[in-house]
Parts: sequence; C-alpha cells; structure tokens
Amino acid sequence: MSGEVSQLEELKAAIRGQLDSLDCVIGWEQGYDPLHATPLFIRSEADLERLTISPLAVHNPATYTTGFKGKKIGLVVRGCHSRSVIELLNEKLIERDEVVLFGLCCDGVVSQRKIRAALPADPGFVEAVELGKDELHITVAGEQATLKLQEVLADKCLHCAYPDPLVADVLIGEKHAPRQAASPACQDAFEALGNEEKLAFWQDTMSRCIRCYACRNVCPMCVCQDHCIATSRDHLWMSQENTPVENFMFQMIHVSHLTGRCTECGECERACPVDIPLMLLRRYMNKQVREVFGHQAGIALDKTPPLLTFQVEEARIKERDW
Amino acid sequence: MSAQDEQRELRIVGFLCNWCSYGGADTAGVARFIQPTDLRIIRVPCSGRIDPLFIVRALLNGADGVLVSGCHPRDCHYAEGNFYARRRLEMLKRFLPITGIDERRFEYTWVSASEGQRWQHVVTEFTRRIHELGPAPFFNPVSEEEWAKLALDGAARGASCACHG
Amino acid sequence: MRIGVFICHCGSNIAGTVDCESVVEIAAGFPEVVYATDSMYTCSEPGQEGIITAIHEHNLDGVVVASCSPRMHEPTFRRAVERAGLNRYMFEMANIREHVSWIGKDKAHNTNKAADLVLMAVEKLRRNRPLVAKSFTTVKKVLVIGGGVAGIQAALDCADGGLDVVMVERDQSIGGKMAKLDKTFPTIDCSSCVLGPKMVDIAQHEKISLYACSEVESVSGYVGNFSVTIRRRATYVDWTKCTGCGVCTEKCPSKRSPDPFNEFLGTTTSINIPFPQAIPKKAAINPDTCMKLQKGKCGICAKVCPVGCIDYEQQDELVTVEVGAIVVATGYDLFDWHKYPQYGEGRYPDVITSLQYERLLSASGPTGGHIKRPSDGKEPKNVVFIQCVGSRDRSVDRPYCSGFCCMYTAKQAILTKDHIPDSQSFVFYMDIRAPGKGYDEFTRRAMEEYGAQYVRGRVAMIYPHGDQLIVRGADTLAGTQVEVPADLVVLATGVEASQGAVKLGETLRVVPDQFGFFVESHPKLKPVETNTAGVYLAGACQGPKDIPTSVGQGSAAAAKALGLLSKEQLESDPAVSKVNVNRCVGCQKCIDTCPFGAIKAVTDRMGRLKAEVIETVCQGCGICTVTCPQGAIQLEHFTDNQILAEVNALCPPKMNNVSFE
Amino acid sequence: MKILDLSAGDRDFLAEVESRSGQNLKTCYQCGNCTAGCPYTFAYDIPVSQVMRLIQAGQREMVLNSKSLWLCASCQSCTTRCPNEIDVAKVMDVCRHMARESGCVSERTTKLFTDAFLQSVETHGRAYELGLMARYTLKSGRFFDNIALGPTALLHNKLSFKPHPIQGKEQVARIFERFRKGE
Amino acid sequence: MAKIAYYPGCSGQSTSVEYDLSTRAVCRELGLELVDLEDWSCCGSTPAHTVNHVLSAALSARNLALTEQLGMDLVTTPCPSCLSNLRTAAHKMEDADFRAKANALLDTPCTKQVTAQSVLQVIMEQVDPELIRAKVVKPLTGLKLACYYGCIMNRPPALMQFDNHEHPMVMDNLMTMLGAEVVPYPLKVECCGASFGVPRVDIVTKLAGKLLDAGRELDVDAFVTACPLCQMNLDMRQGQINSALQEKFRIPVFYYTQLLGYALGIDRKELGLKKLCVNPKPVFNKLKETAQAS
Repeated sequence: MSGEVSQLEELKAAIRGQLDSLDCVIGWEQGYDPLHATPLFIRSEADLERLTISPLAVHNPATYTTGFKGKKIGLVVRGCHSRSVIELLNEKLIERDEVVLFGLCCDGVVSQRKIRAALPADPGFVEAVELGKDELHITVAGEQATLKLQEVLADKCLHCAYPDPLVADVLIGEKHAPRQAASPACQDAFEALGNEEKLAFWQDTMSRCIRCYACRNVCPMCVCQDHCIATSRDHLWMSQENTPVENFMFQMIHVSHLTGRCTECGECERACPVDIPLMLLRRYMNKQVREVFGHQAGIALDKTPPLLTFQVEEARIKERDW
Repeated sequence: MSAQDEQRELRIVGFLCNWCSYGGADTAGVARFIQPTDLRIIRVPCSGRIDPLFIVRALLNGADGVLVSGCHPRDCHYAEGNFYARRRLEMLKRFLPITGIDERRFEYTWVSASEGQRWQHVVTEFTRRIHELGPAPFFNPVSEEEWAKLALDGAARGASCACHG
Repeated sequence: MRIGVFICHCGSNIAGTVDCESVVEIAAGFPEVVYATDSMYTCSEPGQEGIITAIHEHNLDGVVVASCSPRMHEPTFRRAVERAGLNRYMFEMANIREHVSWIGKDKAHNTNKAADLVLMAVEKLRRNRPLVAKSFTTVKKVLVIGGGVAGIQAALDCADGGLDVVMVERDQSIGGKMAKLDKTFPTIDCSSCVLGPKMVDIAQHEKISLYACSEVESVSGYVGNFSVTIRRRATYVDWTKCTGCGVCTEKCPSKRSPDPFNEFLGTTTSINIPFPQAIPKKAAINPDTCMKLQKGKCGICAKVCPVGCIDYEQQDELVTVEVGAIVVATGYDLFDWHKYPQYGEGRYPDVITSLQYERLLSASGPTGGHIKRPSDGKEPKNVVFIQCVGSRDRSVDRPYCSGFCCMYTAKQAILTKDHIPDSQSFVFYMDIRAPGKGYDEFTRRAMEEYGAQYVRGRVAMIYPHGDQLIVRGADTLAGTQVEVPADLVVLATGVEASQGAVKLGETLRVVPDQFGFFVESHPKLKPVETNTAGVYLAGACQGPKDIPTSVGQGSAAAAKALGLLSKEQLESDPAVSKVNVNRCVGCQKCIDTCPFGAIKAVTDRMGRLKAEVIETVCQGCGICTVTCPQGAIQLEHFTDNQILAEVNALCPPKMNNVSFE
Repeated sequence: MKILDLSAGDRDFLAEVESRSGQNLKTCYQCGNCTAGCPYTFAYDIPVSQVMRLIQAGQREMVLNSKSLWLCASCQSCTTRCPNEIDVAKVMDVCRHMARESGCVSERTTKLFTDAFLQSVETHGRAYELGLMARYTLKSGRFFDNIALGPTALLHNKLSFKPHPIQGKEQVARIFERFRKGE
Repeated sequence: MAKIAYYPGCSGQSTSVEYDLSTRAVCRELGLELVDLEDWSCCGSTPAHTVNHVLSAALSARNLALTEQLGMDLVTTPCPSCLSNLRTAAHKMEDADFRAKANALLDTPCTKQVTAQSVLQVIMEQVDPELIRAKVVKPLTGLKLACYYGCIMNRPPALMQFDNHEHPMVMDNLMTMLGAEVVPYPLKVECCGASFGVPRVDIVTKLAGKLLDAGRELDVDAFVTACPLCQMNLDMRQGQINSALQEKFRIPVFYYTQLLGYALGIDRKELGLKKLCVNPKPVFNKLKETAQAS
C-alpha cells in the first residue's frame, strides 16, 4: 500500500505546515490493538507521528468540533465526514474560518462487525494487522487470517455516493468518478415488511438497548451538548426506565431531531454495543426528506435545513387531500 | 365489529391550535353538531407549537389515534406557524411506517374557526378510521411471560443481526 | 400545590348530558386536588364568589374550572382568581360544554370524557407558574380600510374622539355603495343628502388623512404598533394641485371609458371625476382607455388644466404609516348574476341589476333620474323585480340570505310608481324579510299604497318576445305557473364578499369564512372584534348588512379602537417565550424561524452566543420552542412539560405497561 | 276541499321517496322554481312544487294518485334549475314507480302507452312503432286520437310495416324476465 | 378515418329513418367511420325509466356491453333520448352496487366504463371546423333558421356535460358556419311534448304549437332539430297542431344532418328529404334564388 503511505506523508506534511496556527488537529491513531483505531488529537509534531489513515480509521472527527467552538482546529475528513462538517456550518454551529479541513479521498472503511464475523472465532486481542492492496491480514494468537477488504467494508461505504470530501482546504488522494447512492438490500427488505412485523422487530430490538447513549454521543449532529432532553431531569419527555417503549422514545427523539440533518455517517450504528440497526431509521427519514424537499443534508454549503424554512405552497405535500 | 366494540371508546388525542381549529371545535359545539366522544383535545396556541414528538409520545404511550388541526395555510394567526407545522407533521406522517406504527393512526388537517361542520366531519371520519383500525398494539410486552419470552428470544439470537454493517 | 376544582352545570347545558356530581367525585381524587365542587352557573356572580371563598377557605393556590370554552370565559375566571389574590395564570379551564356536553349524546361517555379533561387541566395546572405582564406604549392612530358608510362612520368617530385616522379607499372616491343609491329605505330620504355631509367631514377633518385610489399592501407589527404599507395607485394627476374644476373631463376626447360609478350603464371620459359630490374631488386618468397613455397621442387634459396637475409619468407610490389599531370596512360586492343562464347571461339588455336600477332612478345618474330602459330608452310600464338572485341558493354556492334585498326591492317598486304613475311592478319573492323598525310597514305600503303585485315564487326563465321579455315564474300561493310580459326586469342581486377580502385577510391575519366574509371574534359578544388584537370589523365585510347596521358597527368599531388606545400603555400577554440560558447553545435556529423578529442573539459574560426574547414583540406562537432541540426556549404557559403533562394525563404511560414519573 | 291531518302524515313515505331517489327533500323550501319552469304545469292536477310539498307532508295517497306523475316527461327543467340541487325529475320518476307498484294509475293512457312500448321491446328487442301503436290503440280504445296522422305517416314511409326483430331478442326478453323475477 | 361505435336507435329504423340516413352520409363525408353495434337493442327510452331505474339501465347497458365487445369505450348516437338513457346507465353504473344489480339482469355483463356522446358532439369536437367550411359546396346563404335543441340534449348539465344547458349554441354555430342566418330562438330547450303524442296529443299540440309560434314570430324559413321526437312533434304533427289551435303553420323542420349534408353537396336521396311531412321545397327554392342572384 505504497499509495497510502505516500498519501499519509503528504497529509502529515500538510498538517505540519499549519500545526502552529491550530489549537488541535483531529485524526486517528492505533487504538488498544492493531485492529482498532481511535481518534487522535494532534497538538505537537510528536502526536502527528502517530497519525494513521488506514481503512481501520473510522471515527467521524466532525463529532468533536462543537466542543472546540471559538478555537481554530484542523480535521482530517473523509467524504461522509465532510458532509457532517458542511451541515454543522450550515447550521451555524461551527464557523468556516475556525476549521481547516484536510480531506481524504476515501476508498471505504472497515466494519469491525464484519471482521469479527469473518474470523473463525472472536479474536479478542489482535497481535498484528497487515494491509494489503485488497486484503487484510490479521494475526491472532500467532495465526494469520486473510480477509478480502471488499467483504469487510462498512455497508455505508458500499453504497457511498460521496467518497471524496465535498469541502476541503487540502485534498489528498485521487478523486473518484461520480457514483450513484443506493439503498442497501436489507433496507428495502425491512421497509417491505408489514406493520406488525416491523413493530415486533423494534419491540425486540429495543428490549436489547442498554441506554448507553453511545449512538447519541458519537453523532456529529447531536449538538445539545449536556442538555439532551432525553436525559434532562427537568423535562417530562421520557423516563429513565429501561423498557422497549422508553428506549424507542429515545430513538424517536434522536431521529426527529435529525430530520433533514442526518449526513448518514453511520457512527450511531457503529457505536452501538448491542448492534441495533439504527441506520434503518436514518435512511428512511432521509429518503422522506429527499422526496418531499429534494434535500440532502451536508452536500452543499449555504443550504437551510428543510424544517427551518417553508414554502407557502409546498409542491410535494398533499395534505389537503384528506 | 360488534356493537359492543363500537360502544367502547378508543383513546384519541387531538392537538388543536387555539385560533382556528379549537374555535372550529367550539363552533361545532355551539351548533350542537354531534360527534363521537373518543377524542380529547389539547389546546395549543398554534400548530407551530406542536412538536412531532408530542405525537410520538402519545402514540408510544398507547394512544389509538392522534389528530392535529390548525389554521388553513395562509390563515395562521401567527402568519407562519402552520407552514412550519406542515413540514414537521408531514415528515412525521411519512416516517411512521418504518416504526411499524400504522401511519393512519395519525392525521393532520386544517379547520378554521368558522368551519364547525367541517370539524364534525373530520372528527367523525377520523374516529371511524381509528375504530376500523381497532386498539393500537402495545409496544411493551403486556405480561410477565411476554417479558420473559422477549428476553430469551433476544438472548438466543445473540448480538448478530442480518441487517447490519 | 393545593388545587380547587369547580364543575359547572351551566344550567342544563352541561348537566343535561354530563353527570357533574360524578365528575366532582372523580376530580377530588386527582393529584393535589384538595377541594372539588359543582355549581349551577360558575360564571355568575355567586359562582365567582364561590371560587373566591374557596380559595380563601381552603388556601388554594391553583384553580380548575370545568365549564364552557376558554375562548368564552377564561378572562372572566382569570379575573376572579386574581381578585382572590392568585396569579391569573394559576388557573386552568376544562371545556366540558362545547367539547363534551353539546356534542356527545351518551351520558356515561360524556362524564368519563369530562373527568379526563379535568385531569388534563389539573396536570397542566400543577406545572403552571405565576406570570406577570409587561407594558408597552401604543401609537394613537387608527387605520380605516374602506371608505363606505361604515368606514366613514368609524373614521369620524375615531377622529372626534381624538385619534389620528388614516383612511384607505380603493376607488377614486369614498362613499361606497351608498353613494350610488338614489333613496334609502324605509324613509325614502335622499341617499347622497344623508351621506354627502359625512363625506365632506372626512375631507375636512384635521385628524383624518385620506388615501383614495389606494390599497393596503402589507401589515406588520401587533396591537398598538402596526406598521402598514399603502400602495397609492398612479392617477396621473397630481392631487396636491388638482382643484377638481372639471375642465379636463369636459375636454377629454376619449369618451368610451367604462363607468364603474354608474355600474357600467354608460361610458365616461378617460380623465374623470366619478360624480359631482366625490371626495376627494380630484380627477384621475383611466390608463386603459387614455389615448395619451396608450398611444402617446392627445395630451389635451394637460393643455387645458389650469393648474398643470396632469402627470403622465406618475408611478405607484408606497407609503408606510404606523397605527395602533385597524378598522376593516371593505364592504361587499354584488353577486355575478351571469351564473344564471336562464336569465339570459347578459343577452337581454333590459335585464339589469338592482344597483343599475338605482343609477337609473338617481338624478345624478346617466339618465338624469328618468327611468329609461337600456335597449331603446323607452319608459317601461311593466317592471318585474326578481328577488334572491344569488341569495338562498346553494346551487350557486350562495345559501345565505343577503338580508336587505327585500327592503330595497320594495323601495324600488315604490319609486317606480313615483316616477311612472301608470306603471305596474311585479315582485317575485320567496319570503319577505323585513325585521327592522318600520321595515315591514314599508313593504306593506309598496303593496297596499303603490300597488306592487307581489308574487310568491322564483322565476324559472326570461325570454324575449317582440320588444318585451316574458318572465315565467311560479305563484306558489295560487299553486300555478305565471307569465308576465315585462318591459324591464330588475334582479335583486345578492351580496357577496368583496373580491379582495381573502387576500386582505391574509395580510391582516383575519380569517374569512367560506364565503369570504371576515369572522368576528365571537358571534354574539364580540361582533366587531377579530381574533387579531387591535383589528376590528365594521359593515358588510363581516356579512350582509343594511345602512343603519353598518353605521352602528362603524361606531362600535370606533368605540373599540378608542377604548384600546385610551390607555397610555397596553399590557402584553406574558405567555411568551423564555430562554433558559444554561441550556441555550447559541445555534440561533429560533431566531431564524421567529415570524416576528422577537428573538435576538446576545453574548453572555463568557462571550458565548445566547438567544434572548423581546417580550413585548413575542406573540406567543411557540414555533421557536419546537425548533430548539434541547428545549432551551420554552413558551411560557405552553411549555413542553405542561403539554407533556396533558399528553401523559390522557395517555397514562401505564396504558402501555410502563410506569412513569 | 280535502283537509289534511298533518299528524297523520306518513313519515315513511318521505323516507322511502328519499332513499329510493337519493334526494334530500327536506331541503325544498317551496320557491316554486320547478313549477315555474315546468312546461306541463298546464296539464297537471298538482303542480310539481306541491308534489314536493305533499311528499314532505307524508301525503302518500294524494301524491301517488296524482295525474301529474304520469304527465311528467322528464324534460329536466326542474332538475336543472332547482336552487337546492334536488333532482326533481328523478323524484317524479320514483313516485311513478311507487304509484305503479301500488296500482295507482290516474292517467291510464300514459301507462298503457308505456306498457305497449315495453311489450314491444320485450318481444322484438327494439321498439316496433306500428305494432305498439296497434296494441296501444286496442287497449286504450282511443281509435281517433291519431287517426289523422296515419296517412301523413304512411305517405312518407314513416312507419315500417314489419318489426325489426334482433337476433338477441331472447337476451332482451330475459332482461325483462329477470327483472320481474327480482321484483 | 376515425372509427366510432354507432348506436342508431329504434326511431332511426322507422319514424326518423331520414335522420339515420343523413347522419351516416354526413359522417362519411366528414371522415368519421361509424361502426354499427351488432344486434343492438332498444335503450328502454322514457318508458323504461318511468317503470324502474335498474331495468332501464340494464336495457341500455346491453348496448354499452356491445360497445365494450367492439373494444371501444365511446359510443355515439344521433338520438338525445337514447343518449340520455345510455349516459344515465353509464353514470349510475359507476356505483358498484348499482352496476351489480343491472348486470344481474344481463346475459353478458357490462364491466367497463363506456361513454356515450351525441353525433352532434362528436362532429363538433372531433372534426376540424375548417374542414367543414372547406367542404361546403352549397352554402345556406339567405336561409333564416331557428335551431331547436329539445329538452334533454344538454340537461341535466351534470349528466350531459355538453354545451350551455339553457342556451346551447353548437347547432347555431354549425348552421352559421354553413352560411345560414340563425335567429336567437328563445325556446331552444323548452320541451315539445315528448312522447305524449300518442297518449295525450292535446299536450303535444299545445307545447309544440308554442315552439312553432316562437319561430314564426322570428320569421324563420325552417327549424333545425337534432331529436327524432322533437322533429316528429313539430313536423309530422304540424297538421294536428294546426287543426287543434286553428293555426296555419307551414314551417319545414329539418334534422341538422340534412342541412349539413345538403351544404356538403351530398345526394338528396341520401338525406331522406322526401320523408319530411311539411314540404321543404320553398326552402330549397329560396336557396336556389339566392344562389342565382349572387
């Protein structure tokens, strides 16, 4: 993967050149084992050395931006991450002159769940990971397993229409030919189910939820900071009881607040420790927003989110038919 | 539907703006336009005050139907409230199918303060629709056994999910 | 909290179909309710005293009254609890009359529903908190839209009461429909003799400014502080110079301009003063027919004008005025009778409208007050009047009664006999509606003294025969079909809402009914108020009205405006939005969506952006509250928690097997 | 003159006419527009607006025995002009059906003509005018009403001497058969 | 050539055979191919609906079903009475319950929605007026005509959906197009007495007499009609009217297709002019005179 190596060096050089003027640059480094990456907050040359941009580096750095408000920071962003940044900019939650964007043309990131499923047994601690051009060599307990990269890419990457950053100050890598977004098969299959089956599915799924709020905490568009109405003691929106209804109410709050804002980075689903397929809800809501308002969050600057504006005659709302 | 079921009230929650639809419901009352009794009305100043999550909360709490009514577009007492409401409510209505909650349990419409007759029609039709749909299914398990079954099924299936990447 | 619940019987209005005693019993068990009782009429003096006494005796700090609609008596009860020393917002109402007892037949269901509504009110009240109003100053000026007799009366009363008045009139002269009438019923006095002096008063009153040929373009602001933009249409005449001498109208060679003042019975000159008593008496050019404006040729008026006031380059002008109150007096239009093909759809020139007939009767009209029929100028002998043309007819979507056609038809029958003694009038009617003072006597005179033959029945068709028209109708009293050969047929065309009413309603936020008439705040108790504070209605824009009623309403609207602006300051409703600065993350979404510009961004001590509500500007719609994901901006009295408390009261979470709170 | 006992009005009659015609007769406010436009008023014993009134008042016998029912040509002028959008001609039709069913026939010749016409259609599949005229004349005994027309019509070959039976005349006959069975 | 299903109606076989003839001739000339419904039967006419609405609809629906079997969804008929019955049946059968009741009487049910239109409507809506103008070889110049539409061609308007229901104009416009002067005839939709000629000839003589009187008042050369019953009442019964009312009417009464055909130069035999009872010769003499004069 010489291409990646040179891209990494190119990126490092670009960051190095601006590091002095930035409070922090957010990228990725290796996590607790070679298979897992973790966000890296670069404040010094030494930090910079740990930077990685391998397909294992999955986290959306846009999630951390609002915490840096008023400071000038840099972000290493893939296509989907740049959409989150654009949406945050459009909503005036961050300022354009307070972020420097180091864009990566992205070939996709891995799904740890798919890796886990593809390995013969739960790997536990991984000793080494070697990245080939199209495959991944993972060494666990002295034994190497080889996985095809294409087979362990995250679903969102398989159907990604925006692999290249839509806004960037520095662009690293080669741009992709335009692609069409597609709906994953599991989405279509789920949507085709009847109400009873869907309800039963959510009842079941929501009984798994442990209300850890990881989905919310990693969401780049969840900007209520410490004031989420789901966890406020003052609001009567919901109780802290761990029942399917209350867990689902929490998800309804999340998806409702994301109407017309979700950039489909998939972080919520990735972060869920009990594998709740939250993107089913997100993709469906985004589809409705696209159909009614012709709007997709985070694909263009200076767009108002659809629920913050209106038209006197809504071309695609036929509410008077009832 | 047996006569007894028809007798049984279902729980229908209405959110009405104060200026048009609540007035329209008053007008219907003053004119003694007989309506089904299932509906209970929550008065809000404007349809723009209605958070779609109020409706979700009601539905998840077990409401059998939720009806929202505001001023006709262009007639909003606050000029723009129903324009925002229309977008929010339309998105909710379109979103409900993915949750498995029958979207026909939620409806929004416009009734002005002078339209007592229209209000009667809206309430009658919506109530009829909800009765046709019958009581809403419970989201939570209703008995200890079901709770247990749900937990066991979940455990048996483990953390994997076909629909997941 | 210590809550008291009062269930009203409203005589038998509620108690007839709701078991009030049971509701009391149930309510007594609701959370924090320490006192529950019922009374016959809670809004009555003893009823209100009962509330006050209970507040004192039981040390209540919140009150729920279950009775009629809060739109009816919420202010009444708020004042009552205030008299007892509570804040007026520590009160909630459950509407168990309009929403329960009057619409449901089943007593058990009604009782159950009433109890639910009381629980809802209790749960909301438990989350209420005292709110205190803020004061703001007002502009002591009134806008009157429409210069018909209702608007004239409203303007004069306001001006005499000391307020500045801006009157906007769409036409070239004020006077409205009344200025076109010959005589008025039931006194047969001359319409322009009655109205003329009032029109002159408008022109001369130092407190009134008149904008004719003008329309209201937009309105912003709120009660006490409206900002109104007026479009002054180009008249191509500088009215500051025009003296109304009329030389231009005499010399104008283009004499084929439609004459709206004479109901299009004849034509007039392109530059024109509509009638001798016009106010303002200023000339205006009809740009559609003026040769100079159409083809660039002519220019005679500019040559002959002694003061040089002709300005072919004039453009529309926008003027902005600040007013404290608005009186809407836009009047009515006549029904378009061409919707009845059986009356000829305009093919027969001798079928005319009642207002056209007024112009034929009027000495200032196109025939100089001689009744000459349009086809050949002959004096008609048999005159047939057909009532209810566009009234009480659901097939043309006009099911309502226009109210005054019966009276003017009787008047026109009388005047016909006065003008042409050997004439015979026939009046086809369905019912005679003459409920005013001296009205029925008047219609009797038309029949008894003036010999008008009244025929009870509608007319099915009119068709020409020779130089006459055969009117074929029914005489339902004789139980047969009748035919009358008529020389002239006068249609009592009904009243419909003014064409611009719907658009103006949108501008003013005043709702029109399905026929376009503006809806009053309460059909009995607030007949001239609207649901928008500071906007009042006068005359036929609210529904068909005759002259005395329109004048009465003009005065009533003026009294409302005077009363409103007599206070130095007005109190704003404290149920406005409030920002919890701790929760606010400064995203400004609330600022973007507020229709009133009532929220501004401020920087706190830490330099962070925060939203702040301008309380006197906020109208309390709550759009911002829904916009804010973290619930940092809350509409007081309708907070998330208050509404959720109502939702949870109606749909107790335990319904879905969830314990809650 | 017959005095009506309003309390003895037959409310079922109103309900039956309303349900069979699909019209809301309570909206009739007696403006007389139907009578005003009806070309047949001169021949009626009860003007059409009064027929409407009598239905409202539940006067079954007076209505069903009225000649007017049989003299209405369904020319639609009443229906077209009714301000309350009542299909008056349809109401007259329905009353005629009910009169037929209860054996009230106050205009014998009209009924005979109708019967003769339908008989002709039932037999031949189409209306055979000479045949139906013959049948009508025979039944009604009115030999002279239209005798003058005979030469005129024959001179111009207006009437065919032979019927034009159709191949599917049994199909048509079965329509009548099933109809009678269903009644 | 546009193909259209054609329903001639019973009277077209006897009393109004000239209407049927001239309609076929005119349509052929104007490029409309009429496809006869095979083995069509009586629509039920007025007698059927005065007896029962389901029976009436079933009699009509048999013919709608025949149209359906031709693979067509539009059927045209010259006769307004047939038109009214066919349209009423089609309209009522939009209601599924009613359709089931009517179909229960039929051997072959009518399952599709078929529209019926008058030949007049088809000519006016499907033929380019310029084509008609171009094809006129014998203009009707100098002729003063009253167009009489009858009571049910356009009424009730909600059902018929064609032309103005109180003041129809299409025949007026057509005749004007052919060069005739058309008077503003006031009683265009007033009923002529309909089928009462047999049972109550007194009614017909009175009503039809009134119509003739209004024409005479306007000094017309002839009436133009589009309805067999109207034509028969005005034409064949003119003698009866004269004797009943002590009048001396001699006004020819044409079908519009006859005059249209004449103007288009169609052979007179095909127009069945001989079938008219009141001799139309004066009309044609007048036309000849005018033609010679110019």
